[in-house]
Amino acid sequence: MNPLLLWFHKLGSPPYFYRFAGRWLPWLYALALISGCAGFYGALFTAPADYQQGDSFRILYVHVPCAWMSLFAYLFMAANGFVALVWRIKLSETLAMASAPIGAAFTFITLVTGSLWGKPTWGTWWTWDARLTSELVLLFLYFGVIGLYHAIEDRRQAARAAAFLALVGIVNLPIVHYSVIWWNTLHQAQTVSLLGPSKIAPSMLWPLLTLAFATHVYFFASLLARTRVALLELESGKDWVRALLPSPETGHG
Amino acid sequence: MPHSETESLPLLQAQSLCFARNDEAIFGPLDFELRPGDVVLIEGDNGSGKTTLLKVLSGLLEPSSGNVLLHGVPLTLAKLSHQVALLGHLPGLKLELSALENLRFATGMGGIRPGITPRLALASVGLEGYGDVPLRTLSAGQRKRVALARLLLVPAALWLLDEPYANLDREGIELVNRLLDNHAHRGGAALITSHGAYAFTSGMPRRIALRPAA
Amino acid sequence: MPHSETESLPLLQAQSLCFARNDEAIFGPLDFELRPGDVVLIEGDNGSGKTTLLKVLSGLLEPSSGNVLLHGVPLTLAKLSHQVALLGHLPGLKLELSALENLRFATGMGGIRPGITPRLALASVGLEGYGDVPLRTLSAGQRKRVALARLLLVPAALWLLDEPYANLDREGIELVNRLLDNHAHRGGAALITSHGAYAFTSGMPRRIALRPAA
Amino acid sequence: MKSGTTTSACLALLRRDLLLLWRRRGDALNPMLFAVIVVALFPFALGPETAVLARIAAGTIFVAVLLAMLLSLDALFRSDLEDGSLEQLVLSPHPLSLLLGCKVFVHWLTTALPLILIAPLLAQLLSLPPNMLPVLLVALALATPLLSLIGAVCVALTVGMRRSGMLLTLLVLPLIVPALIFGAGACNAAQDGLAYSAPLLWLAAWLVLSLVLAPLAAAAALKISLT
Amino acid sequence: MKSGTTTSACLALLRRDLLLLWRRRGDALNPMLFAVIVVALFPFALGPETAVLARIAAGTIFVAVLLAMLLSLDALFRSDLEDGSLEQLVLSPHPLSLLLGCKVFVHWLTTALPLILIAPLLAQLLSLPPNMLPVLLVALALATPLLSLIGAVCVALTVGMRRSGMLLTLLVLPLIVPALIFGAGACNAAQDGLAYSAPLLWLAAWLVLSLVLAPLAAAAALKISLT
Amino acid sequence: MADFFAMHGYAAYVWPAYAVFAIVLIADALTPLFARRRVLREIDSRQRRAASRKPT
Ligand code: HEM
Ligand SMILES: Nc1ncnc2c1ncn2[C@@H]1O[C@H](COP(=O)(O)OP(=O)(O)OP(=O)(O)O)[C@@H](O)[C@H]1O
Ligand SMILES: Nc1ncnc2c1ncn2[C@@H]1O[C@H](COP(=O)(O)OP(=O)(O)OP(=O)(O)O)[C@@H](O)[C@H]1O
Ligand SMILES: [Mg+2]
Ligand SMILES: [Mg+2]
Repeated sequence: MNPLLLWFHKLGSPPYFYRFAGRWLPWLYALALISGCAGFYGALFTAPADYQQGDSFRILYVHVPCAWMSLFAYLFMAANGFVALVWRIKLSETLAMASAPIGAAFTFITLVTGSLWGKPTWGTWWTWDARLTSELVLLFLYFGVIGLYHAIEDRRQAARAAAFLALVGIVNLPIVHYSVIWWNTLHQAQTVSLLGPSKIAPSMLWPLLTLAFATHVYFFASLLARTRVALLELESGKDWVRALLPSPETGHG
Repeated sequence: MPHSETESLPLLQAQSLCFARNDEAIFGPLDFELRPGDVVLIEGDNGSGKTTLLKVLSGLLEPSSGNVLLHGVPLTLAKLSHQVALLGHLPGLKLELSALENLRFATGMGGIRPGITPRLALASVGLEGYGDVPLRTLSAGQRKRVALARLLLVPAALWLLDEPYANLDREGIELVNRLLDNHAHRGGAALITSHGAYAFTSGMPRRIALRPAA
Repeated sequence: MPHSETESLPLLQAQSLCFARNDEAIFGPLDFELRPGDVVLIEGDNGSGKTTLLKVLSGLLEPSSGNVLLHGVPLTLAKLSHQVALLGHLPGLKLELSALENLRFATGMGGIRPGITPRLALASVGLEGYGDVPLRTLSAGQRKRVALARLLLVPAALWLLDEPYANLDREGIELVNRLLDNHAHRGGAALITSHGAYAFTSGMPRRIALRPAA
Repeated sequence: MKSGTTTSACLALLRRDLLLLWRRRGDALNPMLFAVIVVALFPFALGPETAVLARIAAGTIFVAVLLAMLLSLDALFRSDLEDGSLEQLVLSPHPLSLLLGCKVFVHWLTTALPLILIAPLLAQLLSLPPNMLPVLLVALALATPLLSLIGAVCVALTVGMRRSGMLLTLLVLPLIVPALIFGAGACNAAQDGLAYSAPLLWLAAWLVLSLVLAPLAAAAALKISLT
Repeated sequence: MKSGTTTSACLALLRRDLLLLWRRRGDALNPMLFAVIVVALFPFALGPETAVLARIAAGTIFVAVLLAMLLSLDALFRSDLEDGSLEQLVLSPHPLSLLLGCKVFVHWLTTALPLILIAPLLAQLLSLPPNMLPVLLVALALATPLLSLIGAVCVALTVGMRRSGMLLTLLVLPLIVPALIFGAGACNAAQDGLAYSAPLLWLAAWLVLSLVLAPLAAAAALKISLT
Repeated sequence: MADFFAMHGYAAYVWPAYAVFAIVLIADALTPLFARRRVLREIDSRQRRAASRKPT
């Protein structure tokens, strides 16, 4: 077997992953914190105010990274869900279910910051525009996955059912992303592009990219932390978990 | 009936079968096999995992380790075997329909053995004259008998019966024993559970004892 | 305990009690009485009306003719007696709550006998250590034991138990018999049903046979 | 052998029902979600014009809240019936009407209160004029206990039946239409700048009456339908 | 011993489900009643102005029909689960997706069809302009099977739980919003005198897709949630 | 500095947006910590239950 495959195979074993995640967690949190601070410095102090929107445009630096993350987290969840359903890998189930609440958090931030931005620019907190609506639907989908996961008693069965739902709901992602193209809406069309030229000044762009990086790193940090806990719970009967605990004080044998 | 070829292979094999719920072991590694003509009693106290074992053997629950082989073929979730009749705590009968309507539905779904009709089957479990009233108005024991009539009608080589004696009176218990004998003579096999509190009329030839795995 | 005054009157009297559903007689005219210390077994085949009789005696169903007297007072729909504990097919326990929470609720509703606590009652039905897990995760027999613990806790002079032995293993059956003995010695009375298929450990002193009225 | 006092019985019942709710807290959110969803469907169905939405906002929120409560009513006694607890309640030595009153109170606390709390959000979704929000909230606070109380009587009547969900709706609705007319009427009056206190006072008077009579009626109905 | 053919199994299932429905024909009327009641509440909640009602008529009817179907969805497999029939269905020797397809068909036939049949009455209650009725009916005829199919997948996922009523609503709604937007959108376009065939064609295309995929997905989901 | 906090009149929109971002993510970061403590406590009590049951 090639070494990379072998490593993936090893990573799939809960105790190995638990230790692996434990080693990486502090570094990921630190990296997210540092790049986040740098990004916010740029967002609040170096980026010039927009000539049309004034300082309200600074909401962009929380809105857009979170919006991207809301989609990315769903994609990640669905991909892991697919692996979990097809190959029945316990770790993938756990990863998929751990990404759901984080994704929901980012979706929630997107909706709130979008509303906060909409009031000064469009004059309303909320309209039933296609992008806003599909993002709300995304939040409901996350809630559905989380709710289904918690409503079923057997943890593995619950994970599989919720993963299935996540896969069905993936049709919503293209709608969120392309809604600004397919329907003419109030919402901003695509302005930032990683491949082509962006329609935004570099001094405004770098804090955005830095923050996008920071939120991605944060996502993985939070994911690993949640996965660790979930693995503990799932494998609570196994020896490697017992070995982690201070030996039980009923120690007569 | 073509059970001459199956004589060589065991109908059902359990190979170091374990089941755990959320990582708590319910029953330990079990190894046994059933050949045509075998009737085996699974005994165990309350909570020892009898119901769970039958669900695993029918394919409704997945074992946490070990295998179930039917005619030598591993039982998987995707391909359940259809030679198995499971009679659980829940009989799978519609209370709004009459006994005959329920049985006709069962034969429509699962086919019918030659030489028997729903009405005959009902008579042979002692429910003559109760065929046309809604099941809702029958008592617990009478409903159980309707479920037994279904076993008579629908062809299946392996019977998995969860506490078939519960709710039945003495005569009903004898009826179950008679049905099991006939099934064994026809070349079928059966696995039944009980906690051994009943006054059986005939001793069971083989027993498997379930004990808490912890 | 003030059962000296009740000694003279029978706890429960049935006077030519009949029950019919839609004019179809379920059980015929019954006459019997229970005095403190009596334990009576109601026997009958499947569908003979045992469950129905207990519901009538507790006041949940109205007899079509005849009377039920409790301490000499006729039982009416408007004024149910509260000296009666009924344990039916449905135990009245919440599956989401733990055994202890269920028992604490029962004592909050019905009061508690002196000198016993929910935890003690649970231990004496053999469920030590199961007090804090949700009832949903207990097996059929274990749930039945929780219902028995409730009988121990809540004061009631008359116990009406519908198939108390069902779902229990041998040890559980002995437990029920022990509970009944104690209750009788304390001056209580009990009426229990069964179709007689169990291997009892001790014979019941008195029996009432129900036969189909038709 | 002494049996517990009625107070302790009521407290035990309240505690158990709240505990059960906490155990199933996922389910407890459901009426809220349902109301949000119903309200959110309207912009899809009607198109996003603010003027249209604002015109129907108060009425739609009222209907959504009533429907959400109505659907949760069905569960008021159902689980107690299914596991035999209801039989035990009826056989217990305490006034049944008081015990049922406790159950109704828990129902209101756990379905109506959250609905009232999120009503401002619902109002935002349908662009209700902000100055009308207080009227809407008062109207809801008066109408929802009414629904719980009247609903309990109807549930008690239908409790013996399997699958009575929609029959229940049918029974409750005629009784609750007046509450809707007065409640939503007050909101509409406020929107048109008219006086709105009269319908609210009517609602209040009716609520007081129900508080006294409904538990008694529910107890009687329950005894009828169980035996 | 020969086991029955798949065709005969499907026929047996259809016959049994229809027979059951006939035995419980009171219940079968319930979705219809619910839709009528929701629609009838609106004039009370909004006041009786015809112009307002006509503007919201198509959308409200659409929402009411979807809600009525949604609430009846919960019962699709529930009774089969409770009495153990569902286990027997899964263990039967026939393709599960086909059997589930039959159940979905019965569901549509017995809840959606009556709803479509009384839609003209509902339209009358809300004074929908008569020339819009055909568009509404076609839109309903396309959207309701979609809901039955997609709903079946979600019900199959939630079937293992007790009391999943509103969680189900939460799962189904995001998936059904597009059907609502297109269906009600066609009606609104017709009301404004615009072209309305495009959204209807979208609905039709989506329906065809679901007809093929949904039974398979439902079978897979059911196996996940039963085992 | 006050100028900076005023955001040219957009303070009421900008700062809440940043605050929501911070609060939600901090809450998200804390949940695994609490969950971990709860799970460890549960495992401990389960083991104790098993240990107390075995001798009987
Ligand atoms: C509640 C209201 C809002 C929601 C739910 C929302 C949602 C979203 C989503 C989901 C994205 C990511 C789309 C993708 O990458 O495919 C996005 C991006 C964006 N949003 Fe919003 N938004 C809202 C309000 C606003 C407002 C008011 C503005 C500014 C006037 C705005 C400006 C932007 C910009 C500039 C982008 C980046 C576009 C790009 O380069 O791809 N959003 N929004
Ligand atoms: N849904 C469930 N979730 C968690 N644990 C369960 C569940 N169902 C059963 N158990 C546990 O699994 C064990 C085996 O249960 P099972 O129902 O198989 O026992 P049984 O042998 O059939 O008992 P009985 O004789 O009482 O019917 C029991 O200890 C029970 O506590
Ligand atoms: N809801 C009902 N409607 C009509 N008839 C009923 C109903 N419930 C029971 N019966 C009939 O009443 C008779 C007595 O029923 P009951 O349940 O009391 O019997 P049982 O002695 O408890 O039987 P088992 O031993 O099977 O539990 C039965 O013949 C049954 O057919
Ligand atoms: Mg069992
Ligand atoms: Mg009985």
